[in-house]
Amino acid sequence: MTKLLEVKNLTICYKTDLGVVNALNDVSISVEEGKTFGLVGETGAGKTTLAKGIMRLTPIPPGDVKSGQILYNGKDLMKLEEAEIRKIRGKHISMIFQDPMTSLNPVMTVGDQIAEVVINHENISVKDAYVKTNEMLELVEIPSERSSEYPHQFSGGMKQRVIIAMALACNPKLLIADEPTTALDVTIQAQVLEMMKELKNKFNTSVLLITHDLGVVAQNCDDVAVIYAGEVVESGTVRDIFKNMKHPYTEGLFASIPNIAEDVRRLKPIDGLMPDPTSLPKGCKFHTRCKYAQDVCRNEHPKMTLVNDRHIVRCFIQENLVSRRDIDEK
Amino acid sequence: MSKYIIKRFLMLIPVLLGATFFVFCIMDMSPGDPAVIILGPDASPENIADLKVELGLDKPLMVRYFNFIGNLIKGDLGTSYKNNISVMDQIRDKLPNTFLLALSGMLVAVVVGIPVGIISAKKQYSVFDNVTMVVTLILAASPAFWLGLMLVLLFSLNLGWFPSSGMGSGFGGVIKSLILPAITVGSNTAALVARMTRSSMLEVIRQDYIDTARAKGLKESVITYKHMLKNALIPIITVVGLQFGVLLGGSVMTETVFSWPGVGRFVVEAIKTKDIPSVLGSVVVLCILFSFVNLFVDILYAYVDPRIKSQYKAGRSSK
Amino acid sequence: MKNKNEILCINHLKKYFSTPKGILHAVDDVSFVINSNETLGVVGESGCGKSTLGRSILRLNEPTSGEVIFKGENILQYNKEKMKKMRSKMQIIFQDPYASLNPRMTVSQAISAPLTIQGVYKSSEKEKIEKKVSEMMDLVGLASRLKNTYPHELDGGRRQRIGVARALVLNPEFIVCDEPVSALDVSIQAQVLNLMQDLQEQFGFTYLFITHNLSVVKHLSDNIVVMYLGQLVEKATPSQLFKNPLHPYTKALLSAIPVPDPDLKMDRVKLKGELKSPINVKPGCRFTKRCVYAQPECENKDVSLKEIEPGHFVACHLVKG
Amino acid sequence: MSNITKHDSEKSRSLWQDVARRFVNNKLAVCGLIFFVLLILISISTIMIDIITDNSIYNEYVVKQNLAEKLAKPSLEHIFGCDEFGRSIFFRMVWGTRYSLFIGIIAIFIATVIGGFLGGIAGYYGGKIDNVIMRVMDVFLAIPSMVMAIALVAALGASTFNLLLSIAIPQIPRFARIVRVSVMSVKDMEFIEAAKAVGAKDKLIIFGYILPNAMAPIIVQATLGTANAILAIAGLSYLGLGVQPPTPEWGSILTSARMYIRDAWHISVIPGIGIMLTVLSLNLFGDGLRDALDPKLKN
Repeated sequence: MTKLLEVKNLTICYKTDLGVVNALNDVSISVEEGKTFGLVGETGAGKTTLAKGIMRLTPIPPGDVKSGQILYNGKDLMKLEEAEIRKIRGKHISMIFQDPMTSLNPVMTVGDQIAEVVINHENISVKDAYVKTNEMLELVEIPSERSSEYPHQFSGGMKQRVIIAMALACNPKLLIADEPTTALDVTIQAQVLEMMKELKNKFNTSVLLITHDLGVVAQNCDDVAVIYAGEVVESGTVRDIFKNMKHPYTEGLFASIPNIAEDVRRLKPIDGLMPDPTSLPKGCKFHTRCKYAQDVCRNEHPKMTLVNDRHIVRCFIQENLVSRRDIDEK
Repeated sequence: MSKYIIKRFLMLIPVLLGATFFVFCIMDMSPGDPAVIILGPDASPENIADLKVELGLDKPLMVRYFNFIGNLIKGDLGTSYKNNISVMDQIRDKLPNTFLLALSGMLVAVVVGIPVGIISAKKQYSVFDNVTMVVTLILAASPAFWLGLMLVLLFSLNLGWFPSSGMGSGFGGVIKSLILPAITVGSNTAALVARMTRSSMLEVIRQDYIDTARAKGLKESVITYKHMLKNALIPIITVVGLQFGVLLGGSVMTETVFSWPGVGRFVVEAIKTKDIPSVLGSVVVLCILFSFVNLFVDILYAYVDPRIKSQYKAGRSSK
Repeated sequence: MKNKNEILCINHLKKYFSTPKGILHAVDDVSFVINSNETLGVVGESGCGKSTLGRSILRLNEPTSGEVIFKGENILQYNKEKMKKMRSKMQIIFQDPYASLNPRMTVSQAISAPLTIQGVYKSSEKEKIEKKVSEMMDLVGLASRLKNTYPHELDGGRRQRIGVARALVLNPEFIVCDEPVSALDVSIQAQVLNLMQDLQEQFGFTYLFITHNLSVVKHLSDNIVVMYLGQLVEKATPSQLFKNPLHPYTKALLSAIPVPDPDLKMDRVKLKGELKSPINVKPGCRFTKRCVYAQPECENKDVSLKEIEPGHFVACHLVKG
Repeated sequence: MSNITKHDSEKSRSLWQDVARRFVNNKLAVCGLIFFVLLILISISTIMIDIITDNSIYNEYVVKQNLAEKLAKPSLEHIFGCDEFGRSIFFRMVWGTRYSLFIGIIAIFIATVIGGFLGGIAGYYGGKIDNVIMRVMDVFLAIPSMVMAIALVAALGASTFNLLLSIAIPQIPRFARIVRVSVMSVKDMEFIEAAKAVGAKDKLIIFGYILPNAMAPIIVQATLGTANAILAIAGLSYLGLGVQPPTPEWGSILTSARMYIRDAWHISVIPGIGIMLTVLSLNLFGDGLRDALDPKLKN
């Protein structure tokens, strides 16, 4: 398998009035060609920062990209000039944002907005660009006559489909979808996800799917990374994470969601709250909420440890420095 | 679209009726008997009574108001108490000058204010931005007529570039004499428009669709003009429309400073001589002018913002 | 059904709003019964009228018609004075933990406001109020040192605990929970759900639990009603509903849930078109336009709930009992 | 998110305390406030002086003509120079402070109370009442405020009290609009419903819940409105339609400035700077308040 995108040791922080927010700390992930990579985490974990960081859309200031590499087909995007990265955006890597209601320009017709990206990247006439636009609209099951309508004339699900059409119009290699269905109702979510899956297979696009919904990950992704407080705590194939989870945070996430398939009378939530990103705890970032935490967790920072050749975990339990036994037996 | 315009136009009628009625009532409250003012203090009571009947002053307020409106529609605003000249004729001479002044002031405000606001927003916290913000604060805080005095002091008296008063003749003469008054009238609004444009742009810059545009790989200049500006202009159009009323008010004072032959100076003179028909006529005409400018702005607004247009298509009124 | 202790009975409740486009049938002829100490889950997608239903029951929106019978009395006929007294028995927990708290009130003020408004204590009885507030904060798991903080200083989970404490301070019997955990992250969501379950066990509350989240509703409810465009389309116990959904809409809804298990793939029941709002509705089943099984009779004949098996009701022409 | 753990150990701050803290951090706004307070102190002290000295200082220095010093340039003796009647502009400006300031403040206070009441009713009850009130306000808004002020002065006659009215009345619909929008944005929030759900009465909801939360934009508009009112007062006085001579209002000092602009530039320049600084200080104060009240608006 060839790696299409490799993010290596990306660290991004934001300077705010309340202090420096360490949004991403030394994050490494890799997306393989033709695969869907899921990134799971809760609010404030750094998911959107990562998505924007890959596109080099981090607002600077207040953002500050401290270090890291973003290798796309082996080429480091961090080293590109602004003009060169613009050729990548929309053409090689596209992005879908969370809220379809606000992601489209309200004063431009949807057709113009799709055609714009085609004209920008493809060397074709304006007329052909609109032909392509109509094709794309039909592809996401929106009648092409509606291309001269404005975003407010579409429902939420249709808007997200317009955005998908726009993102795929130049046949990109990688699609970054940042919570693409969070703002949608469950039936609409299913439609949109299904459509994304079909188009992904049709165009052989790789997808980086960012979400907080474990169900969406299970049904759509090949590989998964779990992110907590700006750090990847566990990553592997979807089976590794869902069937053989190792990190206490991942376990906590699963225990927190009511299971639709079996009856659990009581949930087992993770204690406490996400740490303040302006003053992250020393040691393992999760130790404040972890029932297995020992002194070593409070003082040392765990390394990424291999479980198998794909599955890696950042936890001292895996490093055999902390034992689960004493707690579970109590 | 034409349906929208007609509807807006029809909605204007009750507003104008209300506004003119209010102004008519105010004027009616003014002390002093018009008949006495016209005939002088020595006139005999019979003459005064006769004139009252002739002027229709013996009738109740509502009757007089509807007579006034009826005459207004026919283009008759009565005659001045002072010189017996038709008020309409006098206003007809002067209104174009006031309109020209207010419009030029608006032009100054828009042509200077919007680009300055855009640059300030794009280069937030730069030297340009900081200087602009200080200058606009000072301009917005200065009384327009005083700014006029300062311009006269500097450009007419010290540098001798422009005439200090009156209206020149011929195209070049008019333009030359228009420059200082236009800057005077427009300066406050220019400052306001610049600040509004800046904050509106900064608001738009934060929107998700700008991220979308960036993610498409568009050039920054395309993003600024195609995506940001059109959205940022929507709130500014409303402000500019409302400011036209301020400009008309400001013209009154500026005309006095520069002896500009407009309605403003006319109305101030009329007030001082208690020439009620002239005051009433001028105020009513200014209100009508303002309302029509706002109507135009409303239409422009619908043109720029597709949400308003389709709201209307759905058969709803917008406000 | 009657042998259980029925606490709330809704009969033909309607709530219409007039909008510029026409009459919006937000809640249209809804009837159900809730037993004491049970939870009725209300599920549906945005715009189905589930929030309006909750608010209409509490008369926060005055219903257009129908009956809300609480412990044998129709509270819609209560006058202001009687209704005010009744309000201490029926409370609500809101969705948005940010908008549902007055930003100018401290935690203890927010929790004690219902006490003084209802006249349980006079505002001069500071000590009693303080004691009650401490008790409540303890109950919902808020540290007492937070008593003088303002909502903007707290996170969503804690704010929602304040919302719970405020609803419980008057010792109500029936509580409308309007998407109380939708705005929270999953780990916090589980904490609040557990809290609500514990409190129900401890005090015997009756919940009307409104949500769009099917797994949450399955987890908590004794009975579930599914709403579509202002009407109930199915009513069942969780196991009936999830094992044997009868209404095509329920089937579509259930099959759309992404299951957090890579080995379980659902066959999705597809829907046609998009959700419309129930404005100027025509007779017939409201789901017809989106239903893949729709028959001619669906278009013009109104449907009502009918019992297919004990406790399992459905409003569909195609399901024969 | 970020403020969760932080404040637990600290003493809790109310929203108003937060506002004050943010305001104090804004240097320009604080300068504006200080200047404005200074002007109020000047006004009050000159009024006190007049009462104590039975107007003798006023008569001697402010209104008494001294044609020997006619149009005198600024000097050590008369730091702002003299006007066409030889009166010290410095004294006239110091004594004139009260007119601009208090007429402006009182006019805006009247407009805020009346406009606030109408807008509040329209916003809270909505429906027909709202429609009627706002249509009437639309009628008033169709008259440019300066034009309306001029018409009012023309009809009522030029005096200080009439000036006050003619500044206040055109502002009423503006305040009504702002209060209405503000009340509407608060009244549908869930915490209002929560109060209704425990049986709170309308009175408590309006005064205890809605008003405190709807205050922010009203306070800001009142501050900025006062600045505009001061400009309008100066303008009307300049036209001779406001405060009448020999009362030393700033705008009226400028009335004669145009005539003597060739010989005595100081008459034009100095009072104008006074007006400008006053309005500037109020604008800075108002902008600072807005940013402090709603940090989201701050760019």
